[in-house]
Amino acid sequence: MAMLEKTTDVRALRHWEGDMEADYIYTTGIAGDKFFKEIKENAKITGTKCKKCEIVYVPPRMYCERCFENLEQWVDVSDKGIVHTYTICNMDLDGSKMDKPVIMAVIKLDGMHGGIIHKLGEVNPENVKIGMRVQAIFKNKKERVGSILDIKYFKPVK
Amino acid sequence: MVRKVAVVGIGYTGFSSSTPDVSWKEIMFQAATRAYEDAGINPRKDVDSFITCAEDYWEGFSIFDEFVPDQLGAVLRPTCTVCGDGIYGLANAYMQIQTGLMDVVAVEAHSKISELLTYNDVVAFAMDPIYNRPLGGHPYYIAGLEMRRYMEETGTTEEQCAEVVKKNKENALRNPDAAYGAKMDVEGVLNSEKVFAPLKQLDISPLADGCVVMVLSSDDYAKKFTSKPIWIRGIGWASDTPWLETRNWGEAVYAKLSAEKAYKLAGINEPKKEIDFAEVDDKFSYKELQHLEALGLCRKGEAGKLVEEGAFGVDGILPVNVSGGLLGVGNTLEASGLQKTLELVLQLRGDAGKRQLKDVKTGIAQSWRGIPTNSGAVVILGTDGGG
Amino acid sequence: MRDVAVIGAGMTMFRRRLKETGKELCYEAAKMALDSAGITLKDVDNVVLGSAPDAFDGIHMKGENLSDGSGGYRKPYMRVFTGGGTGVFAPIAGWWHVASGMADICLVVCEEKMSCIQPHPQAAFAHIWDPILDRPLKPNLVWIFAMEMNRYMHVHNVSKEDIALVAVKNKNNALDHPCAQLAAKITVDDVLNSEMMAWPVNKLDISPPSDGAAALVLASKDMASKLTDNPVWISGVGWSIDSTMWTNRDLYFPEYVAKAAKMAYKMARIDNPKKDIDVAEPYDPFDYKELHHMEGLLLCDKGQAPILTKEGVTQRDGDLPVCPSGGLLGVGNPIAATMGVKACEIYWQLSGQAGKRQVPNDPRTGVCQAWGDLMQFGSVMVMRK
Amino acid sequence: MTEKIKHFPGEKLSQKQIDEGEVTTVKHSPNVKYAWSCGEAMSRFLNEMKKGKLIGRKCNKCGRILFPPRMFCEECFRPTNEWVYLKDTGKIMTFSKSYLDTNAKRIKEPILVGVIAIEGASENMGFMHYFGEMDPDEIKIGMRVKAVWKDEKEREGAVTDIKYFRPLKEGE
Repeated sequence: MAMLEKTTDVRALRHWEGDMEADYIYTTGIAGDKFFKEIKENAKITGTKCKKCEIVYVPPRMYCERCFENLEQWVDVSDKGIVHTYTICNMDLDGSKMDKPVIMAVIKLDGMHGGIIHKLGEVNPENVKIGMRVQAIFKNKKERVGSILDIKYFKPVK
Repeated sequence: MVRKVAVVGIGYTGFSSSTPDVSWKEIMFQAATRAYEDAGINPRKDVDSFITCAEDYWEGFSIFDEFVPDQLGAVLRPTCTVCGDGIYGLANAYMQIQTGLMDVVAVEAHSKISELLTYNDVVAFAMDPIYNRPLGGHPYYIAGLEMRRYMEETGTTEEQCAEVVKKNKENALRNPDAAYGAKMDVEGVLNSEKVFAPLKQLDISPLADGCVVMVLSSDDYAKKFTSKPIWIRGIGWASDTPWLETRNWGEAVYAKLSAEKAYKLAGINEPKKEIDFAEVDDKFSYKELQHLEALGLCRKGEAGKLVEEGAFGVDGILPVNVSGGLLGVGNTLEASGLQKTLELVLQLRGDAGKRQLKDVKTGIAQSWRGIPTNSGAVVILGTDGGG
Repeated sequence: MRDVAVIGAGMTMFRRRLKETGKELCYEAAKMALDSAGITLKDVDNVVLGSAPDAFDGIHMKGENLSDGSGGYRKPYMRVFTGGGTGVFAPIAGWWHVASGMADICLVVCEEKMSCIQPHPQAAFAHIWDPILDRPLKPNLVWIFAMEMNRYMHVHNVSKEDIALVAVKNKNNALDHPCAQLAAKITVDDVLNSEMMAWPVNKLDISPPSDGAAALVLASKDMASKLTDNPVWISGVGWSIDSTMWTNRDLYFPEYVAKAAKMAYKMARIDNPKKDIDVAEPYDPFDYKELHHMEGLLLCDKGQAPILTKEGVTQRDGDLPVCPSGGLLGVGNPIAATMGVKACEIYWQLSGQAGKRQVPNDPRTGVCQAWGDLMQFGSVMVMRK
Repeated sequence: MTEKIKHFPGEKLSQKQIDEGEVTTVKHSPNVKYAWSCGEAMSRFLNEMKKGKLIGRKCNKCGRILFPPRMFCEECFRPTNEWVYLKDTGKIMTFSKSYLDTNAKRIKEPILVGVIAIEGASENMGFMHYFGEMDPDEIKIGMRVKAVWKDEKEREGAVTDIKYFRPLKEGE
């Protein structure tokens, strides 16, 4: 279509392989660096508060996305909260079936606005419910590096 | 002064699961040739500005903009790339024409996604690198999270979502350009692999290649080009927070906001009454329902029941995704909004063949930029210019 | 067509590495621009983002990720991308948002975080080339500049010394820019004796990769008259792209810049740019590029830019000050965010806010330009007091 | 600067601060792979390279012979008409002597690289390639050069089927 000549021999059609790969290092930023250091040192989840909008952001932000105030008030947030929504993942990144389902969830920690994204653990998929109370399980201090993965997962509160 | 803007030319390739016979340049050349032919114009003389909608990683180039002009007739002309879906491209064309600086603008969007071998990884690469991406996994879990919350807040059922799949895939059987038309039953969807429960394999629109080019012009020029200008009555676009942590999981706020803008521009106060048919984003089955509610085409929580009752079928009160939607045509990523707009133009011109709707005057197309975004756009087209 | 004014601007430091995330950089520049315009985010109707390859920041669809930092929360938010041309193209897109009547106030934010890609942004530049024709030859980005510079030198018989004067001037000008990354007092010999990268390009001919962000506030005439008594008007915009096939073009002259410039001058009703332009900020990622672009902007005849430079005409106190900001060579080159030393600088110069960098000729009309893709894209904006 | 601006934000970091973990960071190396369809024009181009030939494509409207070939003429915006075999000789349009490799690593012996306008195609119709069998000081714009091909068995249908271009000898 639109061209005056097209091959009818499929063997003549070529493709060319390549990639767009590179290595990346992301700084966690002004707010993120403080957040992760608090997790790493003290296993404590912190947020920043916009007094004007009455919102506590977790992870903390250096600015309020709604009103653009600079956020300087840091608050401690509970490591417990409720499941706002969840999904049971049976497919892995490469499209293959997972050996064991992974449960991803949005967890609304007490005192925060919205909810953070993390995995649920120590629970069977069929027992997970929206509204269920869960709690963060941290890695041991010497294993913590200052990352969202310093939290292993969230498990149901007994 | 508000100028009236019309779609005066459309060109497109079909949509298919792969296109090994043409390069990305050649597929664009094909669609562009048809669009200019349809408008009856020579792009080297008659088009004032060219807009492509693309994202680098879909294409495999650090700066895709480089590889655009030649095959569109845009060499040494005002040309740019918009990092957005095709409706964003239409919005820029609309604004350029409104300034009076441009009279005729061509908008292009395509998908050559069959050439990306690691689609899942690239979608994951769009996630926040600090808080979300390290958790790993297939990024479509976000749709699973959203579907469950949407069902929770609205009472929508998995069966109702499956009805969307059945409707759209069957609609696609009447669209010769669709890649994934099929006879379906609801049980088939429900029994498909529970990939991100409650989201199942068949709730997900499969990827497709294809290209759409549209020529837009101001009203004084529109009369020159074609006997059937289809008017842009309203257009809008919006982004909600990009943070998964603060988004509203039950509601498509970006669609609501963009529709509000578009309705205002179109002078539409009662969309339910004034819109005859809709092409809304259905990258996932539940998204069609969530989007219909956000567009004000039904009340929140009502869409599931309505689809079950057949209200959104070809013969229903509001035909939705008659083209087959992305579930039936295929997900063409940045081209998906133009694919939907294309269906509006075909229907409003009366050129939709077997799937032609009767007596349609006003249609709405809506796009969402996909996982993990919280952005989208809306365009309203009509046979009458309106305001 | 509605009149569009610039009423505020902001920028961050340009540095090889900044601690802020991309979003945070956007926020800092945007907040500064809003503060300088005396408005808040609530007053903004639309947001336009300019950012160059996703491959720098390492985020696919990075425009989406950056939207909250740019002030796009629950607003119409649009990203445009024309390679290195983005830094002047984003404000052009902002212009059409306001000129069309779609927005009364449009915030334009440009960002680049090039330090994310390791070990060097070169890894991203490796993928700007045609995958079939060019990439198998394992090219380095500097090659195309070297080839273009060589062609320019060859056709006009320009010496490396003449070109080095641009680097000397701009790095010196940058001493007065508080955000500058590579400001220095250097000599022509320093440039010529700096490390040979790809002949004819030496290290000091090149601007450094940087992190940074910049922002502008654009307003309709009605809004501008309410908000400021010192607006600067966008009186002409132009952009143009040449063929992808860069190996089919004679690289000695940037035709695409000339096309864009003619479009902008026509709109601004400028018949004689050589006379009518008081201050210019052409894109200077390499020193010869300033000369190349002065010619493309029709500020002098072909081949004449090196002569004007030698005569001191382009110095800050010369008849035609060029890159009084210090340019990319002196302040830094965070690709799209170079809006800070192009469009923002012309705004500051024309509104008399450029402080130590203020050109003394009481400028009334200025032009800024950026350039991008495979030596292919030109964006030009003319501004008036 | 403006009276309202007192402070320019931006917190400078060194590579050392990152490497030594003074600030927290996240690392990622994405898996991003493609197989681009070459399409009609580039498939033929590559298949001819494998045979040791350069091929162009002619537009009968403007009369130009385009190289590298394409199925459409970007000037006339119409399909091109016919295939035309070209010579494997050409003229250097511009060049560089690069002391940087593809990753910006420093190298001692410069890579000689440039644009060669191919003979048999229209003016300026060139592509990028390496130069060889010449002294770095010898290379000049306007110099005529000839392709040095890989052995037929080694050719795979790629631009690198030409090893480099060498100076055209007198009488050649």
